[in-house]
Amino acid sequence: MTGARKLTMAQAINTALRDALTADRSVVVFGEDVGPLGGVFRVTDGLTRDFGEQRCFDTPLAESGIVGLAVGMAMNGLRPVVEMQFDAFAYPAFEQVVSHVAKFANRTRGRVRLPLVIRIPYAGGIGGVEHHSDSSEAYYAHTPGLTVLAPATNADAYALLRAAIELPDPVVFLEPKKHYFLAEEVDVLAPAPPIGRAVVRRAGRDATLIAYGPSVPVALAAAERAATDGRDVGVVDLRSIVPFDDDTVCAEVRRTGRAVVVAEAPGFASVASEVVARVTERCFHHLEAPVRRVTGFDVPYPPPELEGYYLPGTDRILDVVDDLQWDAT
Amino acid sequence: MTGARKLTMAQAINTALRDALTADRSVVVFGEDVGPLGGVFRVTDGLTRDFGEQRCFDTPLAESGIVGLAVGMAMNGLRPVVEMQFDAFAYPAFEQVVSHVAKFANRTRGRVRLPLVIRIPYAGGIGGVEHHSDSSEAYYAHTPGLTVLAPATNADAYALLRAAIELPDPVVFLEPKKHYFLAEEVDVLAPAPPIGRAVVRRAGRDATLIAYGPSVPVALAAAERAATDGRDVGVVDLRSIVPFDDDTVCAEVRRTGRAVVVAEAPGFASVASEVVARVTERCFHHLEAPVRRVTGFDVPYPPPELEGYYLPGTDRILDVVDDLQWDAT
Amino acid sequence: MDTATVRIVEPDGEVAAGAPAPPPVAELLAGYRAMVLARRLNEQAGALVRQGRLAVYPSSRGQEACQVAAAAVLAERDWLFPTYRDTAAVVARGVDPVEVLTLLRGDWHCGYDPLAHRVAPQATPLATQLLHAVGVGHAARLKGDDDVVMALCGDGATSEGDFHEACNFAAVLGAPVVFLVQNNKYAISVPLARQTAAPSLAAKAVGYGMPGVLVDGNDLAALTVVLGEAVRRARDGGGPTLVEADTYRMDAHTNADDAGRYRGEDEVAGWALRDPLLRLRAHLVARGALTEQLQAEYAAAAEALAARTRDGVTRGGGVDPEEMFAHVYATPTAQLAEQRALLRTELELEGS
Amino acid sequence: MDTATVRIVEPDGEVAAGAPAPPPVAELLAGYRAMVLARRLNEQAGALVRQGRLAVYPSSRGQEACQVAAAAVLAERDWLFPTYRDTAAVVARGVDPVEVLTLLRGDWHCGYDPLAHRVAPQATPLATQLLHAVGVGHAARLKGDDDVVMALCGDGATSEGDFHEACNFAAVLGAPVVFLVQNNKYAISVPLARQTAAPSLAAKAVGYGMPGVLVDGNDLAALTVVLGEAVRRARDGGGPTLVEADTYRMDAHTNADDAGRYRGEDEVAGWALRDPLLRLRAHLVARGALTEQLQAEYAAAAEALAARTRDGVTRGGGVDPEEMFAHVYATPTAQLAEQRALLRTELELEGS
Ligand SMILES: Cc1ncc(C[n+]2csc(CCOP(=O)(O)OP(=O)(O)O)c2C)c(N)n1
Ligand SMILES: Cc1ncc(C[n+]2csc(CCOP(=O)(O)OP(=O)(O)O)c2C)c(N)n1
Ligand SMILES: [Mg+2]
Ligand SMILES: [Mg+2]
Repeated sequence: MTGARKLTMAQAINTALRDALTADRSVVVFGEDVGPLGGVFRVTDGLTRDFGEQRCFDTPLAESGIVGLAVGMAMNGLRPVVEMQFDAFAYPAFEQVVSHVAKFANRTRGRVRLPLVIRIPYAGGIGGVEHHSDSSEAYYAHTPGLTVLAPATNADAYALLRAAIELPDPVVFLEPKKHYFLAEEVDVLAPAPPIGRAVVRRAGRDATLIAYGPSVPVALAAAERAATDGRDVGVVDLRSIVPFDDDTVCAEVRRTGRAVVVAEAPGFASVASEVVARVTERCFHHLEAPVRRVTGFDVPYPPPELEGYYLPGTDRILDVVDDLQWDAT
Repeated sequence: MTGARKLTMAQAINTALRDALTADRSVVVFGEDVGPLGGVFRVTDGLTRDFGEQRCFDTPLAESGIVGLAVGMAMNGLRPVVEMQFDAFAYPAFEQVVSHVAKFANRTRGRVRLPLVIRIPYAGGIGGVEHHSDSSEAYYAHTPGLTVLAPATNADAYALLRAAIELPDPVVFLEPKKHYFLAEEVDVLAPAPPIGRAVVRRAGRDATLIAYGPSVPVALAAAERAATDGRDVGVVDLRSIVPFDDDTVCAEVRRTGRAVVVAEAPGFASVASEVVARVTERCFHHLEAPVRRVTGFDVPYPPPELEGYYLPGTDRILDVVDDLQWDAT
Repeated sequence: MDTATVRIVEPDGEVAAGAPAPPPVAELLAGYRAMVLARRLNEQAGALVRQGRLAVYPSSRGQEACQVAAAAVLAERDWLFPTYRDTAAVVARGVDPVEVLTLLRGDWHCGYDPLAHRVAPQATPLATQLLHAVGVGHAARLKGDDDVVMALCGDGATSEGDFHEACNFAAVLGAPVVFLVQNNKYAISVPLARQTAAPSLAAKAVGYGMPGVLVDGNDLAALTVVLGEAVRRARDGGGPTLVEADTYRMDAHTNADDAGRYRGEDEVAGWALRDPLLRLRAHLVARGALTEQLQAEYAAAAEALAARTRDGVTRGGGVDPEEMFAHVYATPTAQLAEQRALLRTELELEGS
Repeated sequence: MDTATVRIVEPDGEVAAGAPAPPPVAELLAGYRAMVLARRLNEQAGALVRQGRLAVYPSSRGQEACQVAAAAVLAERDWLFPTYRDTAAVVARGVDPVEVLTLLRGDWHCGYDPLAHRVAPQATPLATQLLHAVGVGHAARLKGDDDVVMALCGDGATSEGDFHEACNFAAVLGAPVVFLVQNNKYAISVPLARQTAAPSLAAKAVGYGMPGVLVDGNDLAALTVVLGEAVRRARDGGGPTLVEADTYRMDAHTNADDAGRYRGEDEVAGWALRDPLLRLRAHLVARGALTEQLQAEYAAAAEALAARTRDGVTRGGGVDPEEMFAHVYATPTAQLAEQRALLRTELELEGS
């Protein structure tokens, strides 16, 4: 039996929420406009209608309030799944996330674990005005105690969200918003990948692109183009930023000897920096060239008319791949 | 003529604030308990008495409010210098910092620059209870638009704070709180180092330790011990995290071929990751071993009785220096 | 605090019984004219969205009285702090509409000079700008200026922590700020009842120790009196005021919104009867002040504004990719210079 | 809202004219006993700080009536959300004082089991815990439980955005939460007048549409009645209440503070006359309820508590460096396992 159907990422996540609400009475969904409207991206479409106001509800407009409420509800036995409307609108909740969500289990010696999920539509490429396209993963990834997931496919969005809701620990779930309305095949009955496992999306002999979330399809497109130029470039999709899958990533890089990390966020002190640092520490003697980065520039996310120049694209990736000291070999 | 005297870091910063308040009518100081009390670390001691309530005042207890107020005051021609009482108590202001302080000049095409300074007593080593010892620099360093300074000496604390207040851009000024009550020679008339310049604190032939803020004296102590073991290890003090001084850092690393980054913050997606990544990218063919990190563990800052095990110490640094593949040479 | 709604002109144009004295008729005429322009601007911007010239437009149709009054009660040296929805207020303050719409066209985040106009950038992160407004006001006092700051936000924004902190800071500092909450009944899809259990938003003033006033937000006359009074008090050192304007968002939240999911046509139709333009027109026509000729003049001015807006937005500003790097720091860092050079090389390669 | 202060027992022990009926004498005796213990605990903890056994202690001396009443009005299934200053309330709720002081001894962040006692960890980041309290209360309702949550904070904390969001969420959700603000007049050095311009902190309730009550915070009888009533209302589905207790922090903020920099001895002396223990003792002695023998029993119980606390804290718990890694995730990540192994190796090398 298979549960395969064509779903957009918004639908895949909606299905995951439905299935979780059905499977577990303790799951509750709330946030801004997630009720009758179904969320500004329609990710929670129909949940209030189908599961009632108690299971899916609109809160007053206050993000610290939403996350703080989720902390308390998780303390008292529920499994809240909250939506931050856009990446930059999660910042008001930062103190709650860093000082409580991330630290509660540790603070209480594991006696109070917080099984909650903070869903954040993130990153750019949708022509959004300021504050609607931030890639904020570094803030969360740097904060011990959080699990940080960033699916790149609709199937992963479904499976990882189900797993995130079941996890006893808090999860920051980053949804690449430019994928929301792209349809892909999703098999909801397929075995779910464990949290913390990267996946090799494309095997390659010559170099490895390492990406996550919205950068994965870009990396795949670059690899495709590289192939037509006669270069066999692989792509690893991290899926989980924390925990990090050193084994999968390093196995690939050791094989190819060359790696480029691709991410939308500004590069400075970013997740991409971390990937470069840890891959270099672990694979140093296998490297033919320094591990390089193709990231957003170290500037605020630009206005819609300029985002095409900001976002890592296939050209920029291929330029850096070309620069990986091929002569030396 | 010299202005040299023995000052603690708290006194050096107090002197910088006094000198700035005296030199420029537009400088104002505010925050929690910075008035009559003189701040919980006495950094603003006597400022209200000597400059009046209008120039140094207590605000209501709200950090987003303090930073938001500073934004408005800077818009209207003043130069606010605000104090966040402790690192973790700056988190409520995160949205103001990321969405406004960092972005205002860019948003307005440089028409509204915000010459404000956010002083944050940060990092550990003082036996503080939870939330009083966070090393939060990565959050700011990752945010384009902020200048992020972390002095390690009392002389730098004075000079960099004066420069920060004069800068037309917003600065996050990180004060290593364990230094507050240590006295050192400070010459307030000495020429100030430009913002964005690292300094070689100790020349070394064999390896380079790269540190900033509270980790600089630890790195120096490790270098001293290494010397008695016959290894000539240098120390670079970044002073400025953003902008980053690639030239000074890379010149040292190219010379020694080996580097270790030392920082208190958890290592994952941190400033230390960035240093490893950029040094590796730039110095790859000069490296005899991968650039390594000695950082805080990826856990919440531990309680006082455990902080000694958490903080990077000379032993841990020397272990990693020993591990820099010396046989290969 | 007084919880009655201040109203001067009833929906049918009659003067309300026991109402305060209305502003002089010349002021009302100017206000009516400005509302006609504001309405036309809302319509034009909507059309530009449909034509794909603007990415998005949060309309203030139905709220034009608030938009116009907020700007009209200010002196030139005063400051306006608008939100994304307050395009019409910014234009009423005298900023070029094409510059204002730069944000929504996607060319740059803020297209006008905030300091030249004393109009802050239109704020997106809710309630955050209220604190900036307090800072500007407090700085003015420290410098010895008697400038006043008008700070706008919506009903939803009152739930944010920054709303609380801004009101409290203003009251404690005695800052010259008028907080104008346009209670248009919805925060996107969320109705007021899910936002607050308070008897009114104006009642929140009690908790800050400042005056709170509830005013009919579709009555330009009442708004002008209430806001004018609050501005005067602020200028005279009397500190901040919280004004709640009872109004309604006639359009969807933005073009991207589907208002049918959360409110009925009846409700919208009910509010159409309270339209701020119709009401003031009826009043001024009844008083014989608003002639056919004046109406024609206003309509022509509105068309001219619309045409100028349409042409300017359609023509576009042209963008420079390298501008991304130009303003982040007063002096670009070495890192940004390097990244800018990288982009320039890419563009040159593409161009060649 | 009613802005008069609720008081039952006057500072001299007399019953206030027109006061509500006091609680039964047995309850008052139990409350007095608990205050004697709380005071002794405050003193003992201070002594442990001076001996270097505790890193720091934020004393609630002078606030013991609030500490005791907050715990006393709760049923076992109810929840308490304390701050760093509410050690005595947590102990009054039945948690072992040595476990409570683990935080201040520096062994671990929270030494007791919050779920077993239904007492949240003592919160340090101001006002943040109020939202958790609302969440616990709302979850209880969703689950069909009638548990009530008592959420504590100080006067300073009312300025934080989270205070606002918590009150608003509670009122909109109708959550069963009692917010008890201990207005002890200072936030470290900052006096109330720099914190708010409102007539009272209880007045803030108006802006949330919930009942607000101002009560004499040094009058255990009045606190018991007011908080008991609020708990009952919450349990019966009547939603949240904001209670402001008018009290005073007799000691410095913590031992690290220098209160002489911001307040005079006169002020402190004035409040000594309103001491919560003296007052209730006078009242109960006058009523013939508090005998010499009972007083001796309470004193002995207080000494026993102090001795137990002293011994436990002095003995210490012993710490395990590897515990740093044990609780961060339910299943340690590979990264943490690696880092833990690194530390273990270091410790073994040192040990060898
Ligand atoms: C901090 C923050 N959270 C969420 C949003 C997303 N958002 C934009 S407008 C809006 C509704 C605002 O409602 P209201 O304050 O009533 O203003 P209105 O749009 O009705 O004028 C929301 C939730 C935002 N801009 N900022
Ligand atoms: C968010 C935050 N900011 C600052 C602090 C530092 N701080 C600790 S206690 C305190 C004063 C709190 O005053 P109040 O709320 O009146 O409580 P009290 O100490 O008087 O009981 C401050 C500023 C903190 N703990 N959390
Ligand atoms: Mg609204
Ligand atoms: Mg207090």
